[in-house]
Amino acid sequence: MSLNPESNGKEEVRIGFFVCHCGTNIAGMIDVEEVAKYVATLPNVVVSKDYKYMCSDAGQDLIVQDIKEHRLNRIVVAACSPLLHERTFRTATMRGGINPFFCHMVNIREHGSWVHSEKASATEKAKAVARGAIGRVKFHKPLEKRKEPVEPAVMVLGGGIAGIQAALTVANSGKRVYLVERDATIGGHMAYFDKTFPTLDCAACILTPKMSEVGAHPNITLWTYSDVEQITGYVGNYKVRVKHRPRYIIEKDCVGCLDCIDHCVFKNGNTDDEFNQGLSKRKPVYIPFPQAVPKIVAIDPNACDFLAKGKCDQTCIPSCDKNAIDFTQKETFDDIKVGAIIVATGFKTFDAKRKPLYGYGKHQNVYTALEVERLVTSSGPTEGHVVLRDGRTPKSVGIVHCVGSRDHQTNRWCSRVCCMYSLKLAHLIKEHTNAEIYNFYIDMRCPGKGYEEFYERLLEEGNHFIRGRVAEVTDAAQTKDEEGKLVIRVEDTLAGFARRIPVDMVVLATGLEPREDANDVRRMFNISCSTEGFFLERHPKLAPVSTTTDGLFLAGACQGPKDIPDTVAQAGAAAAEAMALMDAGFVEMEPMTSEVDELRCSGCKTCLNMCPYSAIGRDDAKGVAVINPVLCKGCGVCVAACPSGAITQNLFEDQEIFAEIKEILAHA
Amino acid sequence: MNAIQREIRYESDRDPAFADAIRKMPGCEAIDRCIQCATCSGICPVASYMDITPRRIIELTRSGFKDDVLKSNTIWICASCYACQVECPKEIGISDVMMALKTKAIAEGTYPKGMPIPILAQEFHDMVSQTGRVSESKLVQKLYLKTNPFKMFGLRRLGMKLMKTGRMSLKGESMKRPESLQRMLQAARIKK
Amino acid sequence: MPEEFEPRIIAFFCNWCTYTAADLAGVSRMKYAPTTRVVRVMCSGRIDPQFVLSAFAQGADGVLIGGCHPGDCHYIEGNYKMLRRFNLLKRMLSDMGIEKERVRLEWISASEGDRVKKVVNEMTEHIRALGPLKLPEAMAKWDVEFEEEVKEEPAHV
Amino acid sequence: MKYAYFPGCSLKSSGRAFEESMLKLFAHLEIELEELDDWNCCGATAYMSVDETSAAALAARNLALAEKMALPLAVPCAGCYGVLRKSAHLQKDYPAIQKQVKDGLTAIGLSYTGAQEIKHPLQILAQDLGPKAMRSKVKKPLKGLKVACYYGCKLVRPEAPFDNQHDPQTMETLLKGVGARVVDFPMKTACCGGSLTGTIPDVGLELSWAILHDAHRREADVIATACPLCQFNLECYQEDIQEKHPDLKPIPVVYFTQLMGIAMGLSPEDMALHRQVVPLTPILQEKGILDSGAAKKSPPRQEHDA
Repeated sequence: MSLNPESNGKEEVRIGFFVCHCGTNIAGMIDVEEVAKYVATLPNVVVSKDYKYMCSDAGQDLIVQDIKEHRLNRIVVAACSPLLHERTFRTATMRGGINPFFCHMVNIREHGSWVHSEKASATEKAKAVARGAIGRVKFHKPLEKRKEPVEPAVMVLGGGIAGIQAALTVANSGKRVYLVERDATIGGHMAYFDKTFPTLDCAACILTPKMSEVGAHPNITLWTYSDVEQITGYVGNYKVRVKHRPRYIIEKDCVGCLDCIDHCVFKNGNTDDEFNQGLSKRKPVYIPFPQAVPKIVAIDPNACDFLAKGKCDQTCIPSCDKNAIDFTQKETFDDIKVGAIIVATGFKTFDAKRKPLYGYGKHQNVYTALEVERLVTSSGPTEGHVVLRDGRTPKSVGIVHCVGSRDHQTNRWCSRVCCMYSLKLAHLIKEHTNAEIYNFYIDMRCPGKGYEEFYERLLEEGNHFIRGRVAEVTDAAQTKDEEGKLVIRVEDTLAGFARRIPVDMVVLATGLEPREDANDVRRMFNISCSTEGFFLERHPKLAPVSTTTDGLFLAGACQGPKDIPDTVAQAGAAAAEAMALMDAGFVEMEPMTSEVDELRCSGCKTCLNMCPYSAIGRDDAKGVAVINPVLCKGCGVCVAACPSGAITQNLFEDQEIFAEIKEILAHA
Repeated sequence: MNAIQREIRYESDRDPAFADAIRKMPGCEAIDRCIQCATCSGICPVASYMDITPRRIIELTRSGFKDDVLKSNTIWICASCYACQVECPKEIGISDVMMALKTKAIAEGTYPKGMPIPILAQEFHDMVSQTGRVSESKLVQKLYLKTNPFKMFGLRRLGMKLMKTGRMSLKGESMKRPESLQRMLQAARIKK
Repeated sequence: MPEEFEPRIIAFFCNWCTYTAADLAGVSRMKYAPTTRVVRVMCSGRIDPQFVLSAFAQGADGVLIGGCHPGDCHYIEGNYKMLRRFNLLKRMLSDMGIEKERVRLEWISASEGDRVKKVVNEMTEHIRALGPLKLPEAMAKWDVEFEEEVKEEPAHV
Repeated sequence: MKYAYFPGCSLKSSGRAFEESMLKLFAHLEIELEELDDWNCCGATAYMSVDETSAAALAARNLALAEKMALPLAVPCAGCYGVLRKSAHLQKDYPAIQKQVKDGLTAIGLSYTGAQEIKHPLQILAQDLGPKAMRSKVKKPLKGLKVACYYGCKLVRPEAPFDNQHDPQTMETLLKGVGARVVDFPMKTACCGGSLTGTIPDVGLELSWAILHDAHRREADVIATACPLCQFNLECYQEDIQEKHPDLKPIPVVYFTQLMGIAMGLSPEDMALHRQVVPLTPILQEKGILDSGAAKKSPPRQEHDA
């Protein structure tokens, strides 16, 4: 492996150099003609020219013709970031008839013209990095992108509306879908709602048909009460181990007749019903809500006396004529192979107790918005009657916006949906109780289709809208008509004075935030998160549903607060991206993997534990290390660790990088 | 009937130097982050007695409407209880801004006529700079002599109670060596 | 005023985090000193200490290494390997008389464009204060001295 | 357990009951307090509103004196507690102010490194000493006495160094430890009026009324405080408040140290109950905590001690 480029294979190195104006983006701050003229003087450079738009068809054709005309065997393009157009120029190089990896890009826009303010030094820097590339490209070798088959199956994590929509879209294209949901049923947060804004469609009417479609769909394997235990592999070939938590019910036998619930030893509920936000109780054997999919009961190990304390008459067992109850069930696992994964794990609402001055958890009549969703819905604990915990119907209700949001002490971001759902709740409460409704807001954010009209409708219904963030909800009454009420202290900024408004009921419009285990999920799937903790998309505009990990897509509020219309649209997009991957049938793997040169390898095993993907094994017969190209992800950590320099990483070989450094620093 | 007057402000009425001066005072750096949400006015125990609410004071200050701010009684009614600063969702040092405005008003003598608090502050400052201690009764006497002597008469009921319970001493309090305090204060003063 | 010394800094940026952050700084039109020349690697763990030595030997005045925050590495733990090598390298460089401030390791995530600007500007100032390293010239001088030494003593047989 | 002690001006005049009861209580609990030699007034908010840098130096002198004694500094008056902490913050966060304070202190041979610990008696009793040590000393548990614990602003704002900012419980824990019953009191950190009560009564008295009114609504027998200014504003103006709020019934306002002392069997005189404008003794007798004849004729009102 001599350093002399000429002897690298027989043919002499002939380089074509193209520097792009990019309109004025580059030419505005870098003298591109000067760079082209300078590079022409460098050894092995046969063609050196500048062009207005290298990434245009005309620009690419320039490369193709010059390769043919001047028998070029190396191409260097100085333009924008390789992360943007490396693929474009490699394709053009291939069309010219030479191996695409003989093309190398130099970033003189994002790292050059856009970030410098002085033409001379920017041009000097452009020349240096161009010179580096010229030095480097001599050592490039022909490489082939490895094609890997894509498993025609998708795993969707999370069974909320995002997961449901993505699963259905993919399943309808004939592909296999594994929908993994942590709770006992799919439906997510949307299942709690009575109506949805702005059209006041009943949430159940638009959600339950989709849920039953998922339940019945031949292509969807639905696993509820399940989590992802472990994931290995890479795009097109993910191996996922799914853990099924014991339901103590034999799923295939249970028909959802619910007799076991009636015969449970507990005559009425003995533990908080999470679905009803704790407003009512449920038994240890339960079904979250009547339209649950799958319509299978589950036994809560903490609430069931037999499971928790080991002694109970177990009156439930004989009541089930399908004898589907099985207390001996243990955790089971399933190992599946999928080509793509869609993460749709959703969000958590802000814990209102973190704003003590609003008195949630202290004053009985302070509710969170989710609790009120359960109060207004007819299938809720109060059959839709909005009543306080002491049975009274409220005559005045205060809805507090931005609870936990737009606040440096809790969540800095606006949660985007609270203004709209507060309007919806105001309408529903008014409809059920005809009470005086007050909404306290900082900015009324109603940007969607039909949103502003919905706000207008609420105004015309005679609800009070007070612009001012509520400072405190207190029961320290100061006048007769404040006794027995919750007093809201606020400055009505539009009217220009402070107000004390006594109400019977306070509703806190809590914002959206990442789930507690977002960090664990993030680390398991190797995706990064933004500063707030939501999962980070590859690019907010150019790739909003994909992540930096190929084959892994995002949908719904796990990527950031959003309402149902945006969530469904994003779920469709994620499904489309996954299907594109599977329809292509194969995926091209970047060739930057590493190889061991057996002659140099001393078998010292330093590299073995370097590899996080255990792609390096040891051939005991020859006493040398061996790298499995399928598992190698091309990070190059082992290359730098090898004491005898026996490992090389394609496209990032030591000699290429040494040459690049040497040329960058070489004087003109 | 309120007199009909035209109320419009021109950019020339703004004094950006005033706004910048306040921004440089300790704790007042973040006033530009304010979204006028009014949590400060809502939580303030005395906002309802102020002619300009704390929220509007922040807006007027950062825009540089110096006269409106320094003529208002807001900064004097503010009792520095820090409730607004603690609750502000944008973590703006609102109490520090009120304190900075007090300092500016006292320094420039631009406070509403008859407002006792700046006079109390000055008297307090002078007494402590001299003796190193505060003698409550002497301070109250000095304040009322400067503001309205007749009201002193109203204090006799309170004075009697304090005398009866031994909580009123007419003796002037002082440090043993106040001159050491004065030397320190002199050395700490900004070298002009 | 003597013509101001423009430091030349070789910046090894990892493809997934710091290189992307530098792109973001570009897209956001942030301005910073034109002193860095970026060499892209797939992971900061790929950076062989010899690259840093070679950069100094060829005339670089400073070397900046950018990687993902611990726990965020696209290849799970490449940055930890870099941290280990970096600590050893830093001690070795100072033993060889190269000031500590001339080589710097920064964790910069894909969304931290402003940190790229801050770090580059800061490092440029530090190195401008230290002045040029001029290792190639020094080496040339040492070669000459070595030649003379050898000439004076007859080779021991 | 030994502390340097910074009384502050109020504790030498209108707030004397706080100093007297605290000194006796701490002695009874074998906590040693050594008053700073020739301390100076902390400046309160008044001095700061005239000149912030000198105010920082003023307070820093006391911190420097305490640092010389190498003892944590006990600061009972909440007002002084807030000002001393603010001076420490200003010096830490603003180098310009730190430099000037340093110049000032060096001119009189003092120095302040920023390490000085500033502690309130509530913190000392609840955290340093701890409830167990006091449980054995309770002689007359305050059975049946319903107390509203009032903290005011400076102990919890701008930050709460030793307790929850919105719902502090230190005083409740201490008083429950000596047998009292505490009422839920959401206005425990509301502003008492501060310097407004003496200067703009129309505003100050309303704030005090709101607190007294809510204490009655919660059926409290007595309000316990930990700051001389709060005690003064809440207790001494009740008659003036009644002019605008005739329905306001008088309610004694005491220092928590007085209640704890009584519970540990210390005499009403030691606990300076004779300093009350609204007497507490009758309520204690009615609850059987003090036997009826106990409170002798109140001792002569010495003008003030040395």
